Amino acid sequence: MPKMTMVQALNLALRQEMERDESVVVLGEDVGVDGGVFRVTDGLIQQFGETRVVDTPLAESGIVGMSIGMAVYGLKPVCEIQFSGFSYYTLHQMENHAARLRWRSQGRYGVPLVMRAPYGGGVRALEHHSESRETFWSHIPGIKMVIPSGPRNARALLVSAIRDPDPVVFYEPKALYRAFREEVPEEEEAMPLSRSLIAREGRDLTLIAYGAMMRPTLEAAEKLHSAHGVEAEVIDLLTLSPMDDSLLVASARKTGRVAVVHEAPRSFGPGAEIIARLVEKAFYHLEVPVARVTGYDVVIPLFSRETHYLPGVPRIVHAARQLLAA
Amino acid sequence: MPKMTMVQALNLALRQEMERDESVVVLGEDVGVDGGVFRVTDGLIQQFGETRVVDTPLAESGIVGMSIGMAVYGLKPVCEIQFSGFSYYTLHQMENHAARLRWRSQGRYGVPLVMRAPYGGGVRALEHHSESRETFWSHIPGIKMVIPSGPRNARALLVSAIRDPDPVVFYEPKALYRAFREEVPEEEEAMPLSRSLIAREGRDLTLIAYGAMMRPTLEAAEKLHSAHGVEAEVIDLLTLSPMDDSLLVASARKTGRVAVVHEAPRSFGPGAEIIARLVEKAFYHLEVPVARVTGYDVVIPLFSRETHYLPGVPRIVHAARQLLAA
Amino acid sequence: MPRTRIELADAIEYLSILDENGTLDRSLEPSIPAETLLRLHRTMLLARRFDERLLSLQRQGRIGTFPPIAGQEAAHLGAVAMLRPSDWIVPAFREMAADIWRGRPLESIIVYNNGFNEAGRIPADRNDMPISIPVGSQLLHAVGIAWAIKYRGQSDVAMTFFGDGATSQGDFHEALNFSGVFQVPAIFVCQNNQWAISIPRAKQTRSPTLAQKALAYGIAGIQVDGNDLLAVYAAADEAVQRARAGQGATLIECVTYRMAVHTTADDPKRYRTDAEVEEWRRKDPITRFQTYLAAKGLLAADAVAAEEAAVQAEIQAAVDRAEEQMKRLGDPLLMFEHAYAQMPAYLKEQREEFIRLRAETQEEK
Amino acid sequence: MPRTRIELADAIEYLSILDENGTLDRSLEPSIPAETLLRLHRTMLLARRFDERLLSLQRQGRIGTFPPIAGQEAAHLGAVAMLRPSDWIVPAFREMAADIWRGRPLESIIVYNNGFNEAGRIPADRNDMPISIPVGSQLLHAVGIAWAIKYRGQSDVAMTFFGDGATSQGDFHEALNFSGVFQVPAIFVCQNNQWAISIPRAKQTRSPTLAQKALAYGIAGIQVDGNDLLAVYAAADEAVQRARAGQGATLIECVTYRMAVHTTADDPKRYRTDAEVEEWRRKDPITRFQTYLAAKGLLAADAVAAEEAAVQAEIQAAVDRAEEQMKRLGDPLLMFEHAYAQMPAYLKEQREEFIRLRAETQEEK
Ligand SMILES: Cc1ncc(C[n+]2csc(CCOP(=O)(O)OP(=O)(O)O)c2C)c(N)n1
Ligand SMILES: Cc1ncc(C[n+]2csc(CCOP(=O)(O)OP(=O)(O)O)c2C)c(N)n1
Ligand SMILES: [Mg+2]
Ligand SMILES: [Mg+2]
Repeated sequence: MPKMTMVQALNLALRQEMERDESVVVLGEDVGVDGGVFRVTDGLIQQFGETRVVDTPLAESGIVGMSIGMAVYGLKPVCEIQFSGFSYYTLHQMENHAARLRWRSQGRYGVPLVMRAPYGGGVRALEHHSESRETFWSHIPGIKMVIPSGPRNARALLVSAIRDPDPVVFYEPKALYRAFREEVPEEEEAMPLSRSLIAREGRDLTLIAYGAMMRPTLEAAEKLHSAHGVEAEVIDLLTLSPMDDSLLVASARKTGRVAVVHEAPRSFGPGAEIIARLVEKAFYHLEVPVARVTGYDVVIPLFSRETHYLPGVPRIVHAARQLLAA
Repeated sequence: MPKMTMVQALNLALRQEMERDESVVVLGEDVGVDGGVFRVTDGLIQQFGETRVVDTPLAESGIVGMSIGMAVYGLKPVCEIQFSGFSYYTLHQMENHAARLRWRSQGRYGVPLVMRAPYGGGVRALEHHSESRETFWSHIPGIKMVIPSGPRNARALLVSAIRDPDPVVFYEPKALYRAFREEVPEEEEAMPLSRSLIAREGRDLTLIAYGAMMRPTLEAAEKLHSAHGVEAEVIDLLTLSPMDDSLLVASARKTGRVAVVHEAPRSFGPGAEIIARLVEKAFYHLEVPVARVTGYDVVIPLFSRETHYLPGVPRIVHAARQLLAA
Repeated sequence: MPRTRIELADAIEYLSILDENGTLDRSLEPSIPAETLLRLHRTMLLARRFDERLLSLQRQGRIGTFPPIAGQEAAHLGAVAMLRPSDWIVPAFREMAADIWRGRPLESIIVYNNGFNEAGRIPADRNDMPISIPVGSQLLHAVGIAWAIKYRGQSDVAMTFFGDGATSQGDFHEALNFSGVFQVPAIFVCQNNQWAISIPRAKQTRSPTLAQKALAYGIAGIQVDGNDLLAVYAAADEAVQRARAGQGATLIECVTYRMAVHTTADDPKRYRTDAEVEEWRRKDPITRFQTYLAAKGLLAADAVAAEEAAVQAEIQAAVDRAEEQMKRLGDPLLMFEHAYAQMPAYLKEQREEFIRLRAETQEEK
Repeated sequence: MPRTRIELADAIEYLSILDENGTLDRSLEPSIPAETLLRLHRTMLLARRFDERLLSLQRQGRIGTFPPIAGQEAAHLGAVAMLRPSDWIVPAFREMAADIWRGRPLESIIVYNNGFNEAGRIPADRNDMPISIPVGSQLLHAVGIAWAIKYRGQSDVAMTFFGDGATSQGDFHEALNFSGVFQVPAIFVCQNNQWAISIPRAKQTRSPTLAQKALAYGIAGIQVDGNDLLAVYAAADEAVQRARAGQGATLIECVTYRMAVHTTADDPKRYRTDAEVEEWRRKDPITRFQTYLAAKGLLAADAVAAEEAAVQAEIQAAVDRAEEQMKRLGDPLLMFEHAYAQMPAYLKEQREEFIRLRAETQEEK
């Protein structure tokens, strides 16, 4: 199997889905001739032409609103919002239309669009280029919110997102775009949405994370093992909404000690929902309060300070040890 | 003291603040000549003229974006979004600018705007006129999210919101606009933001709610008392963010049994954050899992079914009794 | 060329064919078969009377809030009259005559206005979108549909409707701009009814016409007398032909008037005078069209009364059918349907919780 | 009037004063004091050389990503040159020469580009907004500021900048429309540099000019040669006078060119030819202005070299000062500041948590 970066793996998913199904079209700012500012759509316009790989004017609500129309007609638009920090312009179209047209038309019109956007910090970028606001989309009934954590699952999840009959927000951890390579099969591979994964088994405590935070979380788990002899179970959420809480609950019941890790601001963030689910379904198994290792309730600082904002291995290890000490 | 509806009380707050401070200006769709579709701004244009009560073109992002400029200059714009279901158009301006200009300019420019919007169900309205999406705003660092629950606190909180140096989203429970009257003092009255209130004292369990849900929650508490001899403590959140969790925590520590009531969809809703706070700060006092009595994770149905969607007295009483039985 | 005037490629025109006195400009009269003319008349009349009936049902508390269309029948019906069934309509919420023309049963409109989601169902044989309440947002859907039509090599068009107020919305701009850049078969029909709730046209934008906004996008623009069904028809027909020929989008401003309330929650006395309404009443699109039909010998003096009676009977039958239908509606479990193509596990749990709670709270009572 | 052409109230003009060969149209030459002309030259030169220096600092990894301005100096500097200190500037992110003109120290630009929030501070004596990255959104702030200026009865103006790409954004539309309706003293300066990253001007919108978009809003619009400082100055001066006189807003399209990368993360070879860049290089705003100054006898042949040397010295001193300053920056606790006017309780707790964790994780190591 070839080793690929996440950018290459996403590109593979797009290319193969476009080959398989001519109703798949790609659109967004700079996705065509430029191949996307991160090169995720590189080469697609050469292969599929500008009728299927569409450079749009600079208008995010327009991109999503137009994608809704395309999807209603029967196409499968995969639109790119250049950075998730500009995706808020699309909230109206997503919440008031994409999420509801199936419901409003009582089943007649689905909206099988995918809205891709790079999210998160860690790449020394400008303001608005490092945010993590997946909560906005996760809270909307009718939307699916997916965040991969590595090249292989990014590819397999994007394939499923494209095939999904409902609107999917697909946030790509830009810090992982080129951070490492993984073997990714050339042949078709899809992974079901709304399923979480056990990324590492363990019995002493549970660490729940997703996206770019999977790496420090797994590293922290290794460190907990090597330095402290602790076996952390690590769960990769993959889909935030509709959330599959079965693994989270099972793991919490097993370990009784849980920390949630995300770079989004803490208050009203994904960690809160995870805690609520655990309280609802595993309360009597929890030995200690679930910990939140998260971004702070401030705007992520400009890049000279962003590592202080982002949860890193030391904070995760520390939280885990406190859970065990309690 | 005169008895007023919430609409009258809000109108009083606006009128008095405009009298007190000529930097307060009101703007939005139909707020002038029409006095607002719910008449909250009724009579203001007659008293203050159209330079201070501004009918705008139909453009929500425009209304908020312009308000940001006004606020930066030193005015105190109070803008109205006609229904909260159309406020998503403003998310970009709110998150990327209103919430950040103080930070971006390192203290030079605050954005003391208030974005008022009626929210919530219960008035047999059209689609998009019954939503409860306060989570969006509550998750944004730099924004304050306030929801009153009665005429008197609506007035006193709006006064504080207008005087506040930071951007405030002020969601008005439209189901309560004319539902009942309360004594509201003619003389100035303000209530601090970021403070919750004990609306009813009790020792057996804690019910946490806000906005339109305060009424069924208090009614449920009465019923629990009269029919079952149970003393429920009821907390009115008033400000969702930045959240004052001290009362919640104290009450949970006292009763050990807590239910959160909101009409927003359950997943990633305000209840999740409240549960997370209680787990962080009152975990060892919780006897049973915190219950969520909320809207379901669907679009609120058109009005013939909305009462089935909205939490009502029976569901709250039932949840409370289950908490006590557990 | 130091300081020179830039010549604009496109001209904006105003079109009127049948004026408010019923005078016809024969050189511009579109050729519409007699049968179609009569069906158009019948539909306008039906829509007008049904609108009135809905208003009285609302006042009696038998339906919820709704937006009347009176005065605007020609402005939207004239635009869809030449469309094929396979063409797409992307409405706002004030196009009832077009909706009826396209096949919407009257009872479905009543049931919808009574807050039952069932009546939002779009049947498989209609390529129309459900009504769209967020002002301005639906224009982009039309652009996407038109893009897809072109992509699939079809000759259909996507026609979308909106009001004067909608032209202020950012999505309006993005939609028209995209339509120009992508040269899609989209037709933007603005029902400029002079008011956006209480905001008069002049306060909505400072451009003297709405049609000239087309100049910002390099697409065709035309202003028409929106109470003149023939002018609306002619302008739309031209736009449809342009679109089918791959020559891009058109913005049509129909100058018309909302004769009734904005919605039943509105009180127009707060913002406009009776005199203004009276003035526009004289430009009524229906009476004007009747004059035309009469002059053409298509509508005898007593035919109007017969039509009125037939229309009223049709409405009464629909009201009866609606009330019959609604007896069988209301199962709350419907609210869990159509959120996703397949109900996710967590929603299934909530649905079960709902069923359980309903039973248990019943018991408690 | 059956089918008539609508006469547009406003005309859109094109303005050029000093053409690319340095030929001057004396009849249009604005009267700018010699001293100001020289300061403008100095600022353009400084901005150009500083831009080059930033690029090399970035390539050395000494600062982060930034958007170079080379080629666009006249297009934005010319527009602010006649403003008073009390006027407001609402920039996008490619107006560095204007920023310097208004008093921004060079070292602050370096420090900002090195990811330190401190350098975003706006001093109390400047009425300018910080740079705004979300394309198109800042125009509305200018409208709000202009509204407030008018409300307060001041004669100041609010001038905002944006690119050709920004004209597609819904907020552009809403801002221009509001400015027309409210007749505020706002000036919208579009630096049409032909590209929005890889999207050429022709794919951004189908309207032949951007200036004509003013017709959609009933405001004045003009297209100018954006590499001609005199033309930009004259057009802006006219707009400023119009605004101060209470006659409303103006859209100015400055036709210019981005000669360098979009940002340092961009590779223009993917989407444009060297030949195109070369062609525009011949229209360089600085050399053209130098020809003009020389012809006026204001800039002797050897004066340019002296200016170049002075500018480089100034830049070096700023780089040194920046590196000195940065040694004292970086305290992570700053991230908790300026979220609100007063730090809320919960944020204080998080700040304490941060301090505690920092200490404890240090220990653990
Ligand atoms: C985005 C949005 N903002 C506000 C509203 C509330 N609202 C409903 S209709 C309307 C006025 C619409 O005016 P216009 O576009 O002229 O259409 P008309 O009602 O005259 O047909 C307003 C403000 C809405 N539905 N959507
Ligand atoms: C709302 C938004 N969408 C996307 C981006 C990413 N982006 C930054 S600059 C740019 C192109 C801007 O083009 P233009 O307005 O012509 O300005 P220029 O860069 O040419 O100065 C894009 C797409 C952004 N910053 N903001
Ligand atoms: Mg209207
Ligand atoms: Mg540009």
